[in-house]
Order: sequence, then structure tokens, then C-alpha cells
Amino acid sequence: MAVRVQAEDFDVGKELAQLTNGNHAIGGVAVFVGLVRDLAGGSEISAMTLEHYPAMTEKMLAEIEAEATERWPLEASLIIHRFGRLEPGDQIVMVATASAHRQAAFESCEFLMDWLKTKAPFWKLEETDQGAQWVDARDSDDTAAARWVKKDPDAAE
Amino acid sequence: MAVRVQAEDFDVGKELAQLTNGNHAIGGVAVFVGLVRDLAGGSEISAMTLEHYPAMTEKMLAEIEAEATERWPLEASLIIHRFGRLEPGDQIVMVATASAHRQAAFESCEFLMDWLKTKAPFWKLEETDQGAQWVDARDSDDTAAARWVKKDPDAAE
Amino acid sequence: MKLLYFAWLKTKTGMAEEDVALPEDVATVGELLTWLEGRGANFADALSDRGAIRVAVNQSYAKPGDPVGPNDEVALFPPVTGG
Amino acid sequence: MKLLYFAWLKTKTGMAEEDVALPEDVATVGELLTWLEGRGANFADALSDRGAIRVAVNQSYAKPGDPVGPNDEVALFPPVTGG
Repeated sequence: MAVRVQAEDFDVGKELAQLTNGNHAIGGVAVFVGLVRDLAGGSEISAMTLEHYPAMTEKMLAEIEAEATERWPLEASLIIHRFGRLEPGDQIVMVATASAHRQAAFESCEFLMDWLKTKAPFWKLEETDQGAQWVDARDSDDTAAARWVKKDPDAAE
Repeated sequence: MAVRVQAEDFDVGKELAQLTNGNHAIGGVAVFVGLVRDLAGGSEISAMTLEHYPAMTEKMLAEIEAEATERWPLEASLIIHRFGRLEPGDQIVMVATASAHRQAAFESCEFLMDWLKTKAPFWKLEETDQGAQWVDARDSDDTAAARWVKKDPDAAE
Repeated sequence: MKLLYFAWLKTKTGMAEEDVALPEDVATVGELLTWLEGRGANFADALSDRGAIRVAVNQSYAKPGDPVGPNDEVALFPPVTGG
Repeated sequence: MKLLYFAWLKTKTGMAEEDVALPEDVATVGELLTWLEGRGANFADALSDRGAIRVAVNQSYAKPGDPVGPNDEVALFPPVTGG
């Protein structure tokens, strides 16, 4: 279980090898890697800058990861999120979850990405030929995150 | 779009770099890597041998991948499946799907894994201290695959 | 017809592949399985649980009613367990 | 109280962080936002759309009714767009 927030790029293959190394209870690893696209809306993006709130970021990511670990039987997990200036094709984020069975790995990986998209304090400033502009949050991200909200049967009070 | 069936191991990092390289329309890559576990039921596994039906395997995998490409807006996809003798911790399979948005990547990656588990002609022979035995198919794999079956509204005839 | 056997169907029948001359009244997958069952104790044993057997004709999954002919490659195997 | 502004809230307010002395009648997140709005045109503009503003008190998300005090670190920012 690990969380890293960094300006530097990361090597997915090395990170995965480290994540699973020697743990033979792992049957499957689900991974998501987010990349910078060169198009947003209709505008060409030449670069973007990821701003974040350092004191809050690692705290939120650790909370999110702790919740995933509580909800699914995970053998290992990893979140890496970059900040700073990135160009199209650059890696932004990596989430990996390892479990005995693939369903737990897939679900928890999606869960982590959905929460990260709606809770982790990062903001994208895109540089386009129209100038620099802050990216708007997408409603579809809220919708995706909402499907993980647990309905508490004891919440009547 | 590529399918490979091979005895050799593969390097997830290199495969991903090749998959996404230069395509700046890709916003996310979902990946699943399956590993050999050291436990099945209650028995310790020392190794397993994956048998397959070569003439059918690549045909099935190519069909499965073609269907994923038709159902989701994928920029790239890759299936690698190994055969032969493998030990706990070894990589068995890798599925990667790349798309502009993460939901298409996640869904198509799960779709490919579910169909591969129920359609691709591979069989696992596990070596345990009880001797070698063929792995039984899991009902949960059929259930997982069934959720992707399209309901055809014109199927009344 | 070329017949292929995989996994425990190979173990139980005792062979990985064989060429057979089809009787004239065998025209479907179901009829082929029934005919194979009558070829000896090992085949009767291997084919006793039809629900546990998958058939591919020319590398595509086939149902009991699908046709088979002398030039087909037919494979018999248990439900797959890869991935 | 330490105040932090991120993304376009930083651009619109013209500052990344500041230390402020809270009036005595400001005890909640909602009251803080209302008070900040009155501090000038740039703040009024930045805070005009309450629905577009998220608040964290001591690095945890907070609601309008949550308490704030002089020793808190309060961050104002738009909905997040990382990942």
C-alpha cells in the first residue's frame, strides 16, 4: 500500500514488478495509467500544468487507498500522481491494485480512479492556442464516483 | 490492435510504451496482468502447465478483440497469453486497452478478460502435492462473461 | 475427419489427435459425440458428461445440432480455464 | 487563520495564501465565505458562484455549517480535475 505525489515520471513496468514481487497470493493486477491528451473540447493542447495542494493531497490519497483496502481483499496497491508541467503523451497518474481474483482488482482500481478524480486536490491548467485555461470538472466524474457510495442500512436515525 | 500467444514472458512496461507511443489521443490505458498463484482450493501449487489449441487460440482472441474494438472507441489494444509450464508469480496473461476516456478503457479491458476466461481455448494443469490436476472452470467466470451479452431488441423473430 | 482432444479429454481418451472415417449417418456434432461414445470404455468414460464437453468445428465453437463433415477439424475439450 | 487559494480562485483573488484575523462573528465555513466576499471586488467575483467552490478545513473537505477557528488552515478551490 503506497501513495506517491511527484513531479518526476514513473516506470509502470518497474512499479508493477515491485508491487507484486514475491507475493504469490496475487492472481491479478489491475492497472490504470492516465496520459495527457492533445485535444480538449476543440482546442489543441500544447501542454498542461497540474497544480495541487500538497498538505492535502497525500492525506486524501492515503484515505482513498485505505477505504479501497477495507472494501476489497487487496494484496497490494499503489497510487502515483504527478504535478507540474506535462506535455501530450506524458503520464499523469498510475493506479494499481493486486488481489487473488480479478474482480476485486478491477473494481478497486476503478474505485480509486473515480475517487481520485473527484476528491484529490489537483487542478489542470491547459495551454491552448486560445491561451491558458483551467479545466472544468466533469459531471460524469461525479456520476462515476457516486456509484461507490455505500448505502447504510442503519442510517435511519 | 494485436494478439500474441507465446511461451516467453513479456515486459509489461515495454508493451505499454509500445502501445501508447506517439498516440496523443489516448487519455487512459487500462491493463490487467494475470499471475500464477501458489494456492488453489486448499492445495499448494508448485507449477502449472497451460495447454492450448493453437489453431483456435489466435482466431478466438482476434475475434474477441475485434468485438471490443467495435463496442468501445479504442485507440489501441493488446492481448498476450502465455502457454507452457509456469511457476507461482509468473505472468500468464496481459490485456491492455487504450482510449480517450477511462471508462471505455476499463470496460473493454474487463470485457476482454471475461471473454478470454470463457472462450479462449486454454486449460490449466496444476501440479500440487496431491499430483497434477486439471483446473475446473469457475461458474463465476460464466456469470462475469454473461453481463456483456447484448440484448438484441430485434430478436423477436 | 480430424479429431483433437484437449486437457482431461486427451487423458481419458488416451490420444491427442486422430483421423477417423465418419459413418454415413453421422451428420451433426451431437451424432458425432454419440458415435464416439460407442468406440470403447475410454470414450464412453470421457464423454459421459456431455455438459462438461465443448466442441469446436474448424476452430469455432459448435452446438449439438451443427453439421460436421469428413473434411472438418473437430476438437473436443472441457470448459476453458485460461487467463 | 491561514487561507489558501488554488486554481482560478488564486487567479481571481490575486493571491495564493494569506493570514487573516477573523471577526468574532465568523464561526462557520459559510460565514467565512460571506465575510470574504465583502473584502473587495476581486473576492466578490471569485466567490460569486458558491456551487463552484470547495472548501477544506485543515486538509479535509468541509461543508458550509462546519466550524472554523483562528488556528485553522482553510483552503478554497474549484472542483478538482486531476487524474
